[in-house]
Amino acid sequence: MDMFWKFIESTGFAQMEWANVLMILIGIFFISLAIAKDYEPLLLVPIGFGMVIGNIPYPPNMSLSVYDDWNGPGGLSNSSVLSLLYFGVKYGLYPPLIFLGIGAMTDFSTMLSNPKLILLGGAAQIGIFATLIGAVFLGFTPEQAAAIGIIGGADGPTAIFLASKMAPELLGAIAVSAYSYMALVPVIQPPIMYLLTTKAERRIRMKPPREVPKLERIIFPIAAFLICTLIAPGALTLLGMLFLGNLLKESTVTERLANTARNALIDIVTILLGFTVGASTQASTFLTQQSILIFGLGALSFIIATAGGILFAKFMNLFLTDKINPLIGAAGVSAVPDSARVVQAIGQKEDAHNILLMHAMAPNVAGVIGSAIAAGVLWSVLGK
Amino acid sequence: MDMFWKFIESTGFAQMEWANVLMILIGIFFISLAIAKDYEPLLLVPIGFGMVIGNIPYPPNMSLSVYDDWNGPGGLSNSSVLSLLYFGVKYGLYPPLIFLGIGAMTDFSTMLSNPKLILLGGAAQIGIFATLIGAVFLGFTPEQAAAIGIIGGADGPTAIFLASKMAPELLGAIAVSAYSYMALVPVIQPPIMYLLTTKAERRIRMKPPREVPKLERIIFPIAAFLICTLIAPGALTLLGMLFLGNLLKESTVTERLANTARNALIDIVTILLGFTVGASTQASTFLTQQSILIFGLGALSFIIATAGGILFAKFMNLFLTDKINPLIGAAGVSAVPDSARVVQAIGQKEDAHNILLMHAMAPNVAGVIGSAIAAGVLWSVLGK
Amino acid sequence: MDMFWKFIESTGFAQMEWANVLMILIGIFFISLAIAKDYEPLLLVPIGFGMVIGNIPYPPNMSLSVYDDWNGPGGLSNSSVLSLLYFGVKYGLYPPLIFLGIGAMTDFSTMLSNPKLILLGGAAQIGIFATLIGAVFLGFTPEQAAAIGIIGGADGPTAIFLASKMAPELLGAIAVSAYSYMALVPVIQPPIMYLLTTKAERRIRMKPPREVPKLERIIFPIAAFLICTLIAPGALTLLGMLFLGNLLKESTVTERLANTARNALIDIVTILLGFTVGASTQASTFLTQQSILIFGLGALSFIIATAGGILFAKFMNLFLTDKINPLIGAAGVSAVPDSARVVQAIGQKEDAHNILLMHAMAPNVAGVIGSAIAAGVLWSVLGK
Amino acid sequence: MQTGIENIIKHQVIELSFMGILIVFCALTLISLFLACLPKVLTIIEPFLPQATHGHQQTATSSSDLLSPNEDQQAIVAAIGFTLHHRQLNKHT
Amino acid sequence: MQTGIENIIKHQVIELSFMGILIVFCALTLISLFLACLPKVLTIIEPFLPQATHGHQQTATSSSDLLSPNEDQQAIVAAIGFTLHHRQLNKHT
Amino acid sequence: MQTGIENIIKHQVIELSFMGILIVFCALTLISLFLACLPKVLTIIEPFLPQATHGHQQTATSSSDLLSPNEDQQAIVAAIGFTLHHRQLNKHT
Ligand code: NA
Ligand code: NA
Ligand code: NA
Repeated sequence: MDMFWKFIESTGFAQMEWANVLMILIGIFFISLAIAKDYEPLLLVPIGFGMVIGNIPYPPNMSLSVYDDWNGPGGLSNSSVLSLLYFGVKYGLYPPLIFLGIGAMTDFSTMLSNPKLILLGGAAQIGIFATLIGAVFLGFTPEQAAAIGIIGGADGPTAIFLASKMAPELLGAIAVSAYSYMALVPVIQPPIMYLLTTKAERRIRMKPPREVPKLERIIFPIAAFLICTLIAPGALTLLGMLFLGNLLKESTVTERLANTARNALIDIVTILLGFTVGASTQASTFLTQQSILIFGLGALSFIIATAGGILFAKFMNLFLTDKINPLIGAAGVSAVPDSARVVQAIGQKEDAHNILLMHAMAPNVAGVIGSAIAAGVLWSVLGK
Repeated sequence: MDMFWKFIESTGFAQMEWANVLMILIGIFFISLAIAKDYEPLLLVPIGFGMVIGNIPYPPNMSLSVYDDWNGPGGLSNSSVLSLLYFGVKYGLYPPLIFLGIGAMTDFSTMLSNPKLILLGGAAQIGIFATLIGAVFLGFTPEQAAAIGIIGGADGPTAIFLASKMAPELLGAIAVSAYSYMALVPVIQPPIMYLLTTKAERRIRMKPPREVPKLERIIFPIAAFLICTLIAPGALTLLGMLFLGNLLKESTVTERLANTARNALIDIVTILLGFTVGASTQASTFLTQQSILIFGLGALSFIIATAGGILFAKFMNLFLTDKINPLIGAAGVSAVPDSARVVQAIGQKEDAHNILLMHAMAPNVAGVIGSAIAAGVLWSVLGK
Repeated sequence: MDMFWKFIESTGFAQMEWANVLMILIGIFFISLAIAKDYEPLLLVPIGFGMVIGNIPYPPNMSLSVYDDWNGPGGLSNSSVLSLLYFGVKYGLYPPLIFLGIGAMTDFSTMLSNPKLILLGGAAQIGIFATLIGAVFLGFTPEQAAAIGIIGGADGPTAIFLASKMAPELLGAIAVSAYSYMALVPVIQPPIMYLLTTKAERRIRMKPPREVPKLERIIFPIAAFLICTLIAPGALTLLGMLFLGNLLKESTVTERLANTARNALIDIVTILLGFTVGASTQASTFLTQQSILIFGLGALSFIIATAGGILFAKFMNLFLTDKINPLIGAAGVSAVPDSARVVQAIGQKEDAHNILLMHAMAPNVAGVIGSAIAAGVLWSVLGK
Repeated sequence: MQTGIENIIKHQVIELSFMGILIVFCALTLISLFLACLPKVLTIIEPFLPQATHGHQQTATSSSDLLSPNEDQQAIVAAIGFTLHHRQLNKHT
Repeated sequence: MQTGIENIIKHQVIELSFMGILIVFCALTLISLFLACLPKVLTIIEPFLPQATHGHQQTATSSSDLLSPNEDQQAIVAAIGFTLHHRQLNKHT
Repeated sequence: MQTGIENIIKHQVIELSFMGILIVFCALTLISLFLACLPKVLTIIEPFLPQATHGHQQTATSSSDLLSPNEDQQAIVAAIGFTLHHRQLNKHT
């Protein structure tokens, strides 16, 4: 009967705390949101299920969570499978692999066709730095603040990569916050877009982009990589992979590699990353005051970034004869391609025949590059 | 000429022992069985070829086998490629990844359509516990006995996972035994099925399963995961991956992830697992009296499990108005989907128009869950 | 302003050296060659881009290169992503996985149909051993010389595998040299082929190969593996994977595994291997006198190998009634399938209706086996 | 060396086995009951559930490139559809 | 515990942020300028560039086995093409 | 620093190379001989070999889900077949 009681004590029912129940419900909510609303399902489903997994209580003598790793007693042979899979998050291995796949699926040609739109992808990064200041104001260390600010970059892999290097203790909260707001882009951005633009501005039509020759598309990833990393070497890993992926795609002679990078490889890494990041949100480490602050700062970051992009577009219009539709500035936050779709949807409400999607893709992908550079700068200045 | 003799001494011919020859022949026999009889070829071919690889003798100063790892002299730089690939077996990494793929390819809807059949998947687990008692009787430690008993669960990944945690020294024998009997399901089960059922019972027809709505299929993996792991937290890793895979499949918004999980990912892991498990059967560590006992106990385990499923189905029939065809109880051992096919084949011999396959799939997949729970319980009670 | 200057000092522009510029240009040249001339693009594009990545200067306090690994201060948490991906090169993990995929895509049936052509794949290995002697003559240690000699085997994975075991300090130069010459096969081989053959010889037509039954194709990988590794156990890892892949292909019951091995798996590993090997060519470690010698010896190795194959074919013709077209001896170097294509092209120049491709594939794939055996012998005799 | 019955008693494996099979059954029975109730519960709840909206079906990792295979497939399906339709027509005329 | 303004001053985060956004803009502006010039430069250089030759399009890792999918696709495209062509013909006759 | 001939003699690399190429040839010759004999041996043995049975072709990792692509392909092939057949018919009529 001893054995029976020992087992009963080991069950989850016996050890469950309300905080775990709350986290499990949040996980289920994420899954529901992904399925019902189709908000970033490729990440919210694994993250949500990971949150459920990570909050099942288990007896202290077992190794089951992402934190029961080889640094604990027993070394490797006592480390959990989840901790081994979490290796790729903890040491920043998964984000560059995802960027490889994203590079292999991203078509930069609308950006190449109208290079001035790239600046919009820079303006939206103001959200990162404003949030950084805010986070330091609230008492976070500069390293933590940098990792929190990058949420406004609206690129999950970049946020996870920087957090793993600068503030591993906040990684779970930052990752979940980043992906939550990326999923909520269709909810967060429209009010700001209406607030900062006039009806006339939203109806501006832009010239269709020109056809970009193959040679330009091949030269771009190499040249852009050199420019970015000579200025900000800290962006080398993320941008190296992003532009390698893009070169594999555009060179056409390595099509089979690009194809695997944007299918099997990115899918495998996405599952493992999403699910282990979710599983890292154990209530005991996740439900803290810091996490709540991070969520607040994350929202702020997204709002400032969106506003920054739109206002900069209006600023550029002061000097341009071919006006930019300022809505596409909002796509500079990245959250590819959701925010570009939001731009398209709002633009079409004003003028059903105005196709903004392809124009919005330019700042959208430029925003990915911009955030990676910002992460590189922050890492090289603040990193040990 | 020194060098020449040194080389001659290093060749396999010079160091070959009869035990190695025997193991190589067994490996070739496995491959032949897989190809000629189509018995579990996805595992028997890699395992069989792995047995051949693992039994080629090599000079002691070289690092070639799965056992020449980073714990030996020379550390990482002296560890063999095979030992690096064996990492995923040794630390239980491959089985959950295979379960992820299995979850993404398994259709639980016949089980959802007739939930009482789930109990048949529980009854078959009696084979695990009976064998556990038998193994302790024969002198194995309780930890070893638990790992041996799980052979009767008829799920290779579960057996390897538990063996890696509880009795790593027996892993090779347990894995080979588990997959051998899973391959031999069409040979082992029919006599027991005829012995324990009457002709009338074998002719019982069952109502066609109802169509299961999408929402039920989405809720199932989450709810089943919570129920199982709150009761048996030790099953968290295997069932977490199984149900994550199934959620990716059923949510439909993550179809591309499910697709990669059940194709590229499971294939890669299956090759690496099969081949390194095979290569771990070096004659010197494999051809022991213990291995022979394990094979005997494994057979016993399968027989008891099959009988348990059938007899429990007959027991349930005492209380049911819509009778169950007791043959489908045999599918409760899992060995998905081979044992369900055996049920179908035998059912059709008695009544050519009786389609039992879909009914048999219910206890079949329930057996996978049942074995994982059993493994979880054994791990949490007996694990250090 | 301190911070600003600190950042400026950290930029690549500030730290760039001419040697880095040179390496970046070489990388871009490799990419151009791959795209414009279609020379081994699957490797030259990732290697070329890796060379660009590996030569971006970065401040010493950051961990970015493949050499900033867990052996440095800070351990794992201070190791770069590139160093983690380079693990598979450093410990010889990637080459066998590539061989698995190559095995799963190689059709050995022309070789099975005309077994005497296998000897041509042996004769071409003379390039390996001649170069080994040359390298020792030039002052390399025997271990280094062996790794350099294997460049003449014209199999990238074999060269990287042996270099990682015998001369890790030369790995970058050897890998880049091997792939460069493999890419340049259509430039290097033709002059030698014209020099050593008469017009009449180049016009020799060979009997069409017979259809090889399935059973022979299944037995071949197992038998060939046993013969090779019982003689040279050091070839176990490479040939084990090559023949496992081929068995998965030929058994037909494991088609889905073969398919994944020759697509998703080999593509993922090819990207990671190519790109990290490229990134290991930092100017400071790569631009040495040794590297120049290695390139010279590599060229020598290819030339001798090509000549060896052709001359041995002419030697065999002395005893044969059905003459061999000596051009196909050149395909014995492997560099699959480029050198076989060169044979076909040159043969067709002399006689537009002479189809040599399928005959050339026999020594071509035999050359892969031959080089792996040579590597095994060198490793077992010279390895510690 | 002590084998047999002694070992079984000493390690309490009978109790363990009994408990084990009990827990397995307990969990599977709970799942079984849950699934038996689920359809009824859903029928009651369903009217209150939000409808799935699929306004923006693409996500970060599914750019336009990924669409091409689908478009190909649609083209194929279209061709097949037409072929079959054509066959039908031919039968009737 | 010191929060707020003091922290911001102590850690120089205003300067950091200003520098950060400046560098981001600097890099993106350079890319933008480069891309703006690229087409003109290429027009001048292009006549001097070698033409891409595709003499041996297959590489070590793409044996004949890998060709079959493409061939399949070509067959499919051919079938579709024929189907569509046929439909056109029918319309005109 | 001793280079050249001395090194070669000291490290016995001539012997090593000779042995190396010998072993490579030895292994390849054995494979060659084995393959040369194989067809004859198989002709003798074949009558005694069991026939391959493919009673249950699916395995644990190939559920019904995996079948759909194949079915798609079959449908495509059927459509192509029909199209081509149709074309033939048209030619003859
Ligand atoms: Na961004
Ligand atoms: Na089972
Ligand atoms: Na070779």
